[in-house]
Amino acid sequence: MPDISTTLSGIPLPNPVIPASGTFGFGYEMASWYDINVLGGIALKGTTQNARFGNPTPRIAECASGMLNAVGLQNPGVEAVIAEELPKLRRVYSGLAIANISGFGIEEYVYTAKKFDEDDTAAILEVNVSCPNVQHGGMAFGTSPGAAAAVTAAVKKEVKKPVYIKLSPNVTDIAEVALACEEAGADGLVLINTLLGMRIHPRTGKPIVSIGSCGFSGPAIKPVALRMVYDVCKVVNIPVIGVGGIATADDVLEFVSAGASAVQVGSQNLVDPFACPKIIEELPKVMQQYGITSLNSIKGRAHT
Amino acid sequence: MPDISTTLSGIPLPNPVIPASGTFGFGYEMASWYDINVLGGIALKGTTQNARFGNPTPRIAECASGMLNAVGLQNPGVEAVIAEELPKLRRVYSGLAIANISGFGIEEYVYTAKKFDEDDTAAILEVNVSCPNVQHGGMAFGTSPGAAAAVTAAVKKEVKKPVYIKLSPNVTDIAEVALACEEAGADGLVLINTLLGMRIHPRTGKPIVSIGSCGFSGPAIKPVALRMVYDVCKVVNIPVIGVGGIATADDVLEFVSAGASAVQVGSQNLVDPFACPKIIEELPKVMQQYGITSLNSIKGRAHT
Amino acid sequence: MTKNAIYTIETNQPIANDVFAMRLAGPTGALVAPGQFVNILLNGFYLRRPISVCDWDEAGMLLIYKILGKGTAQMATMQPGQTLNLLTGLGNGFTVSAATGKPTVLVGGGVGVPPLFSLAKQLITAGNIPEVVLGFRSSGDVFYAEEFAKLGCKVHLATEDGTAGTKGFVTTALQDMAYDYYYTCGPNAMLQAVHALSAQKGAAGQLSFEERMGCGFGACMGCSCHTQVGPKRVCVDGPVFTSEEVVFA
Amino acid sequence: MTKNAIYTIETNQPIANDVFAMRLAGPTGALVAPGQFVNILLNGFYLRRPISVCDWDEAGMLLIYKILGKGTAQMATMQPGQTLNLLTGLGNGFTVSAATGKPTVLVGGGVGVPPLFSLAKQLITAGNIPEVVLGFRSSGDVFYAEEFAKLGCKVHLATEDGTAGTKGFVTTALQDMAYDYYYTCGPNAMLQAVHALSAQKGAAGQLSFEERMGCGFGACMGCSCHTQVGPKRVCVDGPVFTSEEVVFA
Repeated sequence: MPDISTTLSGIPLPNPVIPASGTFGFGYEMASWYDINVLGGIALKGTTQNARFGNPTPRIAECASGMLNAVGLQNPGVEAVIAEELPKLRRVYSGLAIANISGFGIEEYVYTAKKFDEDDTAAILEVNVSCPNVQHGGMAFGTSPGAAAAVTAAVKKEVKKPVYIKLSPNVTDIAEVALACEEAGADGLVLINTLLGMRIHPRTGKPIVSIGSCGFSGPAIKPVALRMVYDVCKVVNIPVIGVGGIATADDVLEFVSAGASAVQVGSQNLVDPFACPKIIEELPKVMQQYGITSLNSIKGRAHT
Repeated sequence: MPDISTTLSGIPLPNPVIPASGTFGFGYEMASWYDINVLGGIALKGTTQNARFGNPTPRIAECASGMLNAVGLQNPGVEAVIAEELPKLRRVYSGLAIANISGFGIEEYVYTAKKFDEDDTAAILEVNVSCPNVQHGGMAFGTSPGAAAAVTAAVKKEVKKPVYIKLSPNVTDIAEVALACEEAGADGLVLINTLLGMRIHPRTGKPIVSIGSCGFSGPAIKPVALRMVYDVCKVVNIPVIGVGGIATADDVLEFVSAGASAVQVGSQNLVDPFACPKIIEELPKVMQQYGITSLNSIKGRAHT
Repeated sequence: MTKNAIYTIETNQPIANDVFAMRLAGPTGALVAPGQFVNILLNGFYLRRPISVCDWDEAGMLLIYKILGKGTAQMATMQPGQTLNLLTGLGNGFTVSAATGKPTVLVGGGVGVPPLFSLAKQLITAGNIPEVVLGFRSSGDVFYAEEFAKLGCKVHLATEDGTAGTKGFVTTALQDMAYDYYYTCGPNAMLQAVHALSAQKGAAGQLSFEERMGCGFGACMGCSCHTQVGPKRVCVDGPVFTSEEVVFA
Repeated sequence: MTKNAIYTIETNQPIANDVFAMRLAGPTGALVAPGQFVNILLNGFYLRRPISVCDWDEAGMLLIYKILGKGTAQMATMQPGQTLNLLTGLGNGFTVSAATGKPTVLVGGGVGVPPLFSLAKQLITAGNIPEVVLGFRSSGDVFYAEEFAKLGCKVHLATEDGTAGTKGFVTTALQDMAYDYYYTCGPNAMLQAVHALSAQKGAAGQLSFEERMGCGFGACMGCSCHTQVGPKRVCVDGPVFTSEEVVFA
């Protein structure tokens, strides 16, 4: 069978399929659906220094081939995550965990990153400079190359684990932001976070989601994500995790061809809780059908 | 019945539905499907100073709820358009025609705009600073507030007809570009042009469309378009024509609620040649059902 | 334990204005309490549609749903023999035993009525025959009043325009009733009114909430709400919350 | 005159490896020449699928299509009684009269074969019985060789692996044949080879092209090609071009 293994910063993954942050909680609850150890990794729910309820409801709206969300980083705060959530995950899962670190200022990113660095559970720190659903901070760091680089450098200085920066697509030139993060010491990149989108109720004329503009995801945004992964992989030398509308094994092959070392599956988990294991099962079959012997052999082939 | 009329720079439109440039040719061929005088207006095929074949094929790919295109401004050049295409349109159509002016430099924009200004057919000049499918010029003008303003000012100086600038969504802050165009004298704005997207063939690993990244449109991008129209209408005082994934009367109401004075229907024309007349027929019915008496009464209501 | 399976439509009939009853054949082992819901995948729509389960047996389940948008409008056009992909056994459902030995009332408003039906059956099986208060906008919207009566429940009907039963809201009918425990499902404003009135009467109960959901099984935090014991997810921690823990904004 | 209408599937059967014949009932008044095509809307896919018309009569039309992706794979699962939304009467089609009085050959490769069938019938009606050269990859891919023979045409079959007919390409079979006029439809490389070989023989003809299309009716310029007389759109100016006007890249 074709080889679907991959690596991220020297960490071996049995396959490239990772549920994206915010679509899989802290992982352990999904163990009631299937053995989550089949996953390539798990990106944990976005965590901040302090507990957050997030935004008022309605937080969700539907669009053509996608959805809007405005959860707004609901989480119990990093101490509670480490004390209460991660032990539950470790009990049922031994694979790669990726902590997702969100915040509203550089000190907070550093604080939360250090906590995850000191805990044993997560092997990669994913720093989210691209959350569109909070008023201050979040995306502001991801839309400026300088600010993204500053967060990267500050976190890198204080932690030992590999640091991956999760980038915003709501920019004129994502490759410029990616390069700035690489130069600031990022070990890898994750892209794309959600686009900014909106829906308005045609009868009432008011935005459907409480905060108006918010995160837009799903298969609808895949062409944008793939274009950006392609553009970033053209210029950086660090590993890229591709994310944005991935729902099938073919989608995985598109992103790996664009240069991604692994992928994250987001919205599709919400529609089909078995999306990830299905893709993992399909991937080697589809590769065999296409005459592809290993993921590694096709990584970035769209550029040649 | 509810009042679906609107105005653009003092020009009355029987309804707000305008086929978008590049999805309706020069209009007259569609007269074999239905009486195109039912339309609110027609945005003509993008026209450049000189004839262009455009990009090699394949120029088209499909995505979830949308499509990619890389036509690349194929057109016979402004002199041929005015001499050969516009007379054919005038023979079958007496409504509002909007010339779409594309180019690779400020002089070219001005040259082409002056030609359309001198001809009687088009009443509005839509200056496209946002074509993603050509290598130089095009989108480069639309991703910089300064460059967009420079094109606007240069064209405005030389023409009498209202000048609308068609904006690119591939920017960090579209409101900033919109404001720059307004300050430079734009009479109106059209947004959004296509997003930049890509598809890769999962078996061969090569981009499906000849030039790789290219224009992404269709219902998939509607939430992005609506968000941007909302953001722009919040800050400008000139009329905005909303475009991006519009396929139903409900979609029209979403964009008008966000502040649009009229809308353009793009990709949907390619899937359903009757898309525009269907929407025009549906619109007053849907408004009546929702208790909306006139489009004018709900313009921008999402902001209140 | 939640499950994913394919169900075959046996019947799909209108029973009131824009309200349909759909009987589905397929596995129901995942349903363990009245008040749970299913999440339905529809062709051409990205997110599933959550619908509460009205009743079920070993062979299938009954869903009662209202046309509220394009998705449910499409559901209403589906024919017997067509299939649907469901996530089932979602949500906590009502705790039947909590009402044991207490005079009990069920209060339903509009599409909040269906989950109370299997609840009524289970309460009766447990020896507790509840009174039932049903609220609708108008007579054409009324459904299941007779079905509850056939179970042996005393049914109090209220319509906003007075075209059937008492004119007014469920609370109009509820005001003069005596009960120690209640179960209620309906629009948020109704839940809040029932909660307040019952608190005056010293009655405790369980309230089933509606919220726009992303997944329906706890993954996305799309449907979070505040409670006395911190944030909860309507889809997995609810949709049923006790009168002690609910917080109204 | 192009039309938009709903058609009902009468039959949808495999006739070769991944190749299906679908008979549709519905209006065919928009079809005026062999070699025209229809553009089919499929549930869950944004763009239509262009498929050439193999044959038609007053009651309906026959389409032969190959599974080339997810859209055509879905088409292959459709059942008699289901309906399809078609744009029909698209493209210019072949000009039958151009071959009058000339020894004529039809050259088809793979899914380029179907439109030649109604062309053969019309040529025969006009008193011109063409010879037919059909090329496929392998014996399992062959279809319609017998159907052309039944019309009275002499059929030359070529397969790349030699498992049926001559081993080689259509040009292998065509090389030794004498003809003054040709009609051809198939992959671009085949069209180019047939064009070159025929030019050597002094034969003119008509070539039908394939291209990825946006709309199929001339609005989007997605399928433009170069010709001796300037840029043309494959969907409305073609798909059939004369041997004099074609340009190969």
